[in-house]
Amino acid sequence: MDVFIGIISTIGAVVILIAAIGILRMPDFYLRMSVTVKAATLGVGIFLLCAAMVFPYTEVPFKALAIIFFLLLTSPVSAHMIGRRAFRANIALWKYTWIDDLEDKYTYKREYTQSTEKPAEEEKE
Amino acid sequence: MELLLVITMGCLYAAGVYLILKRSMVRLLLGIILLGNGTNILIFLLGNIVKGHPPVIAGELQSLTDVYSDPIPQALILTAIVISFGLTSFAIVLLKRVYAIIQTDDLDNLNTPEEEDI
Amino acid sequence: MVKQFLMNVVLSFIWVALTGSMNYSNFLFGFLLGFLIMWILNRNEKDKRYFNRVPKSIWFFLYFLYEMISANIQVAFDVITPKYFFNPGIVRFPLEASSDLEINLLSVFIALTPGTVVLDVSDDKKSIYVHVMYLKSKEDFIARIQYAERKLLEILR
Amino acid sequence: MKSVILQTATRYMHPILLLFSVFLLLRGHYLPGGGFVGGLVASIAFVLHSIAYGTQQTLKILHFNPLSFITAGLALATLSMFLPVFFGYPVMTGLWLNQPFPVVGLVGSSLFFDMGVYFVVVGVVLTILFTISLESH
Amino acid sequence: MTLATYFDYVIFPILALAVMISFIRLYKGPNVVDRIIALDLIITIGIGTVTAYSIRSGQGLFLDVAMIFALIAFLGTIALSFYLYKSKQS
Amino acid sequence: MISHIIIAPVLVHLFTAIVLLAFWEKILAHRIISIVGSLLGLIISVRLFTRVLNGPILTMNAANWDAPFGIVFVGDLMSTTFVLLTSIVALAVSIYSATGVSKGRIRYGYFPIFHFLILGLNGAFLTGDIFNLYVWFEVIIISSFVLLTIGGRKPQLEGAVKYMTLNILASTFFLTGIAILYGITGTLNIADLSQKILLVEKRAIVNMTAMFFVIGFGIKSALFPLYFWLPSSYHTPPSAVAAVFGGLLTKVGIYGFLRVFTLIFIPDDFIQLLLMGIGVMTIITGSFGAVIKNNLRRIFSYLILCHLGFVIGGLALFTEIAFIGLIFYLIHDIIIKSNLFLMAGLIRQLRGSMDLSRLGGIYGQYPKISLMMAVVLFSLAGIPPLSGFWPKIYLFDAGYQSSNYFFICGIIIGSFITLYLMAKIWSEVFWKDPKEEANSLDHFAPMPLFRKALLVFPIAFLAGVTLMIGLNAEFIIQVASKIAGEMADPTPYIEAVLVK
Amino acid sequence: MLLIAISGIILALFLIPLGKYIKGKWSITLAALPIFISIRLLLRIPTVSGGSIIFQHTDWVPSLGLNFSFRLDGLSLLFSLLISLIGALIFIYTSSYLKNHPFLDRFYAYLSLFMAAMLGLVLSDNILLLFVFWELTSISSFFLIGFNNEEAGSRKSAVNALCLTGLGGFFLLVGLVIIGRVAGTYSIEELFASADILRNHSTYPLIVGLLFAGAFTKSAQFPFHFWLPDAMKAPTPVSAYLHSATMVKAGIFLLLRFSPILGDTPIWSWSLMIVGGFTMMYAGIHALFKTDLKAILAYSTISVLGMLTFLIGLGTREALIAACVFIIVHALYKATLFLTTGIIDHETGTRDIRVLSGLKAVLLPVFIAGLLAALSSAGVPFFFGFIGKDLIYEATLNASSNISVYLTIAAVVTNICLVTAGFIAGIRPFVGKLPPQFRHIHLPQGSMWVPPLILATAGLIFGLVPGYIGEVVISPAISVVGAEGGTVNLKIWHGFNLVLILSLATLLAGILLYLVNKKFPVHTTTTTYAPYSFFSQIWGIFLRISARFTAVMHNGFLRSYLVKIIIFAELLLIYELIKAGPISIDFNQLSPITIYEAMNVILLIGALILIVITSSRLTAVVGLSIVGFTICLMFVFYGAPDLAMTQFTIDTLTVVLFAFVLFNLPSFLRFHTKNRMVIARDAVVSILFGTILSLIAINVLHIPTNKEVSEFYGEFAYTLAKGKNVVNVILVDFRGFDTMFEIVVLAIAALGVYSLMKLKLKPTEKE
Ligand code: NA
Ligand code: NA
Repeated sequence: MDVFIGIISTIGAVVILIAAIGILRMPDFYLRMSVTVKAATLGVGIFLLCAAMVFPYTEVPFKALAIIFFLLLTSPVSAHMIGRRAFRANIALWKYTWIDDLEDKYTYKREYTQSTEKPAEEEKE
Repeated sequence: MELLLVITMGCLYAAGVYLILKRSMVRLLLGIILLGNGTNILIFLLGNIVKGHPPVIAGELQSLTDVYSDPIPQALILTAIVISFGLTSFAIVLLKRVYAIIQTDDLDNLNTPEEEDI
Repeated sequence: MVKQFLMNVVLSFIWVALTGSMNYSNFLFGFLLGFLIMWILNRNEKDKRYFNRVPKSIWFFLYFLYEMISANIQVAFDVITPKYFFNPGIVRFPLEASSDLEINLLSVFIALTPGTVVLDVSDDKKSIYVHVMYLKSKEDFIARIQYAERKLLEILR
Repeated sequence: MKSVILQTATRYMHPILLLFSVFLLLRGHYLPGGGFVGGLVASIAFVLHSIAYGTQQTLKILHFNPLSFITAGLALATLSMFLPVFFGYPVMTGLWLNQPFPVVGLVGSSLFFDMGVYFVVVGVVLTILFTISLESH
Repeated sequence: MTLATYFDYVIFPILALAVMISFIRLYKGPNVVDRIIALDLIITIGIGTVTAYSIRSGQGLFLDVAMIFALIAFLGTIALSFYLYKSKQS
Repeated sequence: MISHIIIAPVLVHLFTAIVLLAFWEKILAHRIISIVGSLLGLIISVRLFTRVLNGPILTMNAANWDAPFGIVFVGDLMSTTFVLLTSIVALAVSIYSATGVSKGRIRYGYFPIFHFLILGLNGAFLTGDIFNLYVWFEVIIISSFVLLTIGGRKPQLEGAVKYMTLNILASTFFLTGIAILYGITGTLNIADLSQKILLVEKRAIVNMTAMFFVIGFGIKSALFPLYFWLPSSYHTPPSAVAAVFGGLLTKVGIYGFLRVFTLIFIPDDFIQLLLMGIGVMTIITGSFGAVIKNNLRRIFSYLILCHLGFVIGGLALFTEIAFIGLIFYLIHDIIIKSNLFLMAGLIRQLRGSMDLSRLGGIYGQYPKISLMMAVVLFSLAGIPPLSGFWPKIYLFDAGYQSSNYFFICGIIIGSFITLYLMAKIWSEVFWKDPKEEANSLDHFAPMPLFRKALLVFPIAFLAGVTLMIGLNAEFIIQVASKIAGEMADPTPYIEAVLVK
Repeated sequence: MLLIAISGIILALFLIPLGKYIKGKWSITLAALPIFISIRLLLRIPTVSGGSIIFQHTDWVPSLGLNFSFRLDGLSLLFSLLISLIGALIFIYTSSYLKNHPFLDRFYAYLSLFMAAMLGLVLSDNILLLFVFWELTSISSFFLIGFNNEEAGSRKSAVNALCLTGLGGFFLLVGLVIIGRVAGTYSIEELFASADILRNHSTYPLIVGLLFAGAFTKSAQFPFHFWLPDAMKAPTPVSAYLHSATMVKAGIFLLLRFSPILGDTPIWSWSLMIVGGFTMMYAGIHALFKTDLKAILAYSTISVLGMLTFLIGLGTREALIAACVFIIVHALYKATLFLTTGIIDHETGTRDIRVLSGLKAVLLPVFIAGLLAALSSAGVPFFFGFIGKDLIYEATLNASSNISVYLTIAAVVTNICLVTAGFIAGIRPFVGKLPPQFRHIHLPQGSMWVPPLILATAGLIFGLVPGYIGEVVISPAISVVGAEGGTVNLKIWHGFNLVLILSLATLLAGILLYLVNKKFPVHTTTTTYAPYSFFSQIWGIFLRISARFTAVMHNGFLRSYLVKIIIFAELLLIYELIKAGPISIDFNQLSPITIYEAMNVILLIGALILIVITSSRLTAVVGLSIVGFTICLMFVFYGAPDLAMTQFTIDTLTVVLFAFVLFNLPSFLRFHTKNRMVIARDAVVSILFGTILSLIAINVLHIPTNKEVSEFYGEFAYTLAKGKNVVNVILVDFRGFDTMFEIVVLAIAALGVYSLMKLKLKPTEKE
């Protein structure tokens, strides 16, 4: 059983690590967001399943499921909110982004960035 | 001895002090919050610190047995956290009002000359 | 439908009371048992939506899991290899879903699949804007999402 | 900040958070939780609602002015603090009913005290945040 | 090798590495929104860490904390995007 | 002796505040409830005071847990005296506020917060638990923040930012000190601390902890070089608020000093030297500041500093005679400083200003009010046989006995500056001819008699108390001596608290 | 005697509400009080001159040893008679002098308060009680001097007088307290017995110095004399009373009182003789250069006070007798001269001796009074002044041989000046040609000119029957000032000797000086006396230092305050740390550092750095969230789930708060890039602070914690308090009070936010 949990949890940890690498490596904000939020949720979900298995016959599996449920409910919402905000705030897209259906909705011109490392302007306050 | 907690506490105090010495009101506020956190960690640190054993009486037991974290600092910190929250929220709003009147984040601008006293 | 669901819950509680052990697995077992009993009892009735919906939900969930894991693997591959394979884009997806809840659940689904994020909902709630990471063609993407949307709506409606 | 997705999410998150807050409140004496966290979570539920729908809407579903929550909570906490005096004990002494209630367990004055805390916290957070959001526009 | 040591020597280092990498993104930005999602990610990893710690220390109690994190962490993100919305507006 | 009445001065104000909250925005109700509540508080405080004066130290174990496990409230003579003084000031300010505070402020919660402040003060004086003391301090500072900012005028807010920051810093130091205390003793009960701290072998750590209390309480009681918040803020709030602040807020810091340095940290030579240096420098700072200011409240603010120096210097001497002197001084000072700020408020009602250059002619126009104020001014200056005179004898005596002529010179400088300022204020505000527009700015004359009475009565009441302190000095000295005895020998306190 | 002392105070209090009924002509009835007191005192003469001392004691503040203890001995009788008798005349005089003054009642209140204070002062048998009355004289004279309060000069003089005498008073009080401590008593009667203890005590010089500080300021000795001429701004009756019999004599009384206790030592004698001698000559010469009648009188008063001090310092029996006699002499003629000056001023509207002349024609009785006073002052034979002067010369001549010449010369010079000054004040306005503008003047009411005439006549009568005065008044007085030796025998005629020659020479020189005096250059302003400008310069410097100090310390910049406080705290803590000795970290005691904790700490430090260096407010908030979250994790690791939950919820709410509030704030200040010195200072200060706290924590962690309380909670949380979450049980039960009032804190904060955001005061709502 321990071995099984060890394997599963390693998968979870790796998924989380990939999410982290993703957020660092992806060239623009939207890609980072796409990569990370879900991957991390998945990884944490795997951990939680492990926990449910480690503590059977207690309230822990209940809690683990509840946490997964809450994460599934909330993380898309926050991702959507921040994505929308970024988009409306004209946060730059990667230069290879090819279809931009939103452009007709918002009149302002989108900016494209050459790479992520380009020193973008600080938050305008 | 928990050296990491000591370092944490020291860093929080240092950063808090550094920020309250700045001219910006928002920095001041952040500094106050960090100082509060530093103090909490100090309280926590100086109790009987134990890893991984919350002071909750398990299952059918009648009292805490074995090792467990010192519940007193926890209770004190809880109180302190909540009080800090009250103070912080008031401070944030005060900041907003001050800004509305003096139109700047600059703490050096808080000097109405004596002649203009009410 | 609500009535049936409540009945199912009541049955599971009765089961728990009978067995005298209140834990989740026992409750779950009671629930399944109740479902089975009710399905058997109602198999001649016209309105079988409740009994269709439960397996459909499970099916949708599995579909979702598959989507999520496969997309994750794709992304993971991309993340850990030096080259970028993706070609991102923003797509306007015409909605079939109309109520707020439907839109919401759909966007949750979209959002939870890696590589896609709902950026905005149009003001008339007729379409959503999705940022897609692997956009081979707009039409393919829309078709894929519409498949999911249909599955979802089957459960909800 | 009208967002259909946020609003819909709020529709189910709001009751979940409230339920969770009551859960935290009631179990506080036995497991991590208690009036504070409970109250904070409850207020977060309303804050979420106000972000999604606007503060005016939230005030409508709240029925009462947040300030009155403070008053009520303080009164409840004070009374449960003061109640033992009528029985000849010092203030704050825990008074317990002999029979445990289902779900809640043993009911004592400290539970009411915790409820007072809960209400005060809700009132305080909402007063602060709603006053700010109403006055800044 | 027990599960605890496995966690100590494998799982936690991976998680630590993940947090560090996320923090680099948070540190670099470049936009505030990047920082916000990095924060979100760090908190999510934190939930994972708590869960892992819960498994490692055999205390299911800590999942209560993870539950709170999971329930309300999104509010911070929403509030920050609310901030951006408001500051854009004014 | 166990008694429930100890907590009554806190509960009365708590109940009052809650009832006031229930009558939100009902201005008349607020005025009446507040006065009734304060009156009740005074009655209870008097009872408590007389019981403790004529009997043993009273204690109450909150939640029925024996010390040191629960929070214990202790009514020794020092604390009950402070509670009594607080209640006296509270009643006066409550009455004054009924007309002296604008309707807008009352509508937005002035009175409940005022009662919260008073209950905080009473709680701070009565508690026997160091962390609980921190909580009371927080009740006090948060309500003082609110009272300071209520109305939100520019100088108010400017003062409030400084006031708030420095007071929060003080709390941080205080809490840090508590953390260390807990770390070295594992207890929070002051009496228990008093015993367990003796078991700490490394005395240097105990002294180090004491430094946090010096800084924390030092900021709160506005001592040199930690006083900056006081002159930045006390001239800004409504006079009623300034009166409570002026009389009581710094004193609660002083109270902390007295408690902590007589029960927990018995000062060594360095701490005595430090406190003496702080005391004398505070006197000098206050004198320097007061002498160059031209606004009544700014002068009074600096004078608060100046006179706190007397008290801290007295503590530094650490003899029983010095204790008598400083306790008498505190008793005198609390009443009089409150009254000074109320007077400043009344003067503003009379002349529309608090600036010496714009004031004048009050003696000619309002001789009886002026004479009443003269009593207060000259009591402050220490003219015998008024109240400020008596403690100085003890302080001089104590200074002489410890051969601390430095301190004696400090008191003389402070007293001289005070005398000069009182003479100057009398000359400028009461004697000098008023400016032409004085009559147009007189809000007092057109008031109905009842409102006038509500403004003047509290001042007269406090002036009467001052006069009683001066003329009935024997009684005050007896009280002060008993308190000094408590301070010099904490055994009865410890026994009363830790009795099983 | 208690009644005598406080009846004036009672009268004053009584005048506050009822004064308005006694204004006008009825005011003369108030003189009944001093007359009544005088009679009471006169009736005691036989007893006192019989050698007995009358004591009266009423407890007041027994714990302190400050009681209403009074003694009526020779000295107090002498003074109290002067006070009450002259007081009676002043009361009568005032009723006409200020007849139509709107605040006449107040004036009488002050006057009777003042009289009471003086009577109490001289009658006290308790040095603290004496001090009480001493200060009362200061305060009542403050009101009297500032009576014409619409004049800026008058107010200023009052303030100066009060400050100077008040300052002296504080020193005196210290002196008295030390005396009380050294001798173990505040009772004068008992102090007589402790004289030797005091004189031999190590603090004797200090005591004497402090006593002198009080006496010299009160009795206007150089260089503290300037308040006295300034005090001439007061109405003339005040000047007459203050300068002849009361206020200024208080210092003299004090010296006389303490002569037997502290006197007869070189310090005592020499300081008094030097200060007194210098003052008497300095003021005497100055008097001649004044043109204002009152200024002349003021300086001659100072001179006389110097003379008295000088005599007390001399301390021989002769000198003390001379002093006592001269007190009476001076009181009589100086009061007269002030009163006549008052009449002149009242009638002519001027006091300038260059204008006044020939008033004899219109104010004959006044002239007679003035003349008699001048003659007495000049020491013309058969006047009491003659006896006084004789005694002075006798005293100086009988002093120890090596100094007697100098003393005598000083006395002669002073006396010559006094003669001249007396003549200028008493005679010059009345002789010569009456200027036309004074023709219409007529004699005022009797109540104005009778009192000076009585006083002046008394000067003559006493001169004629000196033996009786010597027996009943001077002898008992002398016997208590430490110069026993039987009855004093005052004689009109001492025989033809050196003393007589000196007296006559003095008289002649004085007359000569009077005749040439008109040609002296005059100071038209009265503010250029050197000591005063010296003091005012010192005061100016003091004010500048005050302003500078206050501006530097309290400069209005919050961060400067914070830096000062933090540095002060650091200094104290470093001192204690150094005292605590070296810190050893016992590496065996270190708990193992796990990877998750290390990760957490690194994350926290990174977030802190981000907060510190970022120039974006929102980034700082994000950083703050990270900090909060790492702390949550720390709480989880160390078994504090409640804390972690609360911390996290509160952090989230704080972020929400920031979001609600910060969005429309102005740009974040970026001053940190500008001044590297400031950054360096702040960094040093803050890192030092963090380090100090860490070191302290390490120190404290070496001390084993007592677990009694925490184990009690663990053991009884469930069995007694019925809860299993011990933290929560502490919060709601064991330490429920903390929680109760922490929610009060929250409630207050919410109310504060509410009022802060909603309340917008109208500009008219000041309070
Ligand atoms: Na790749
Ligand atoms: Na320890």
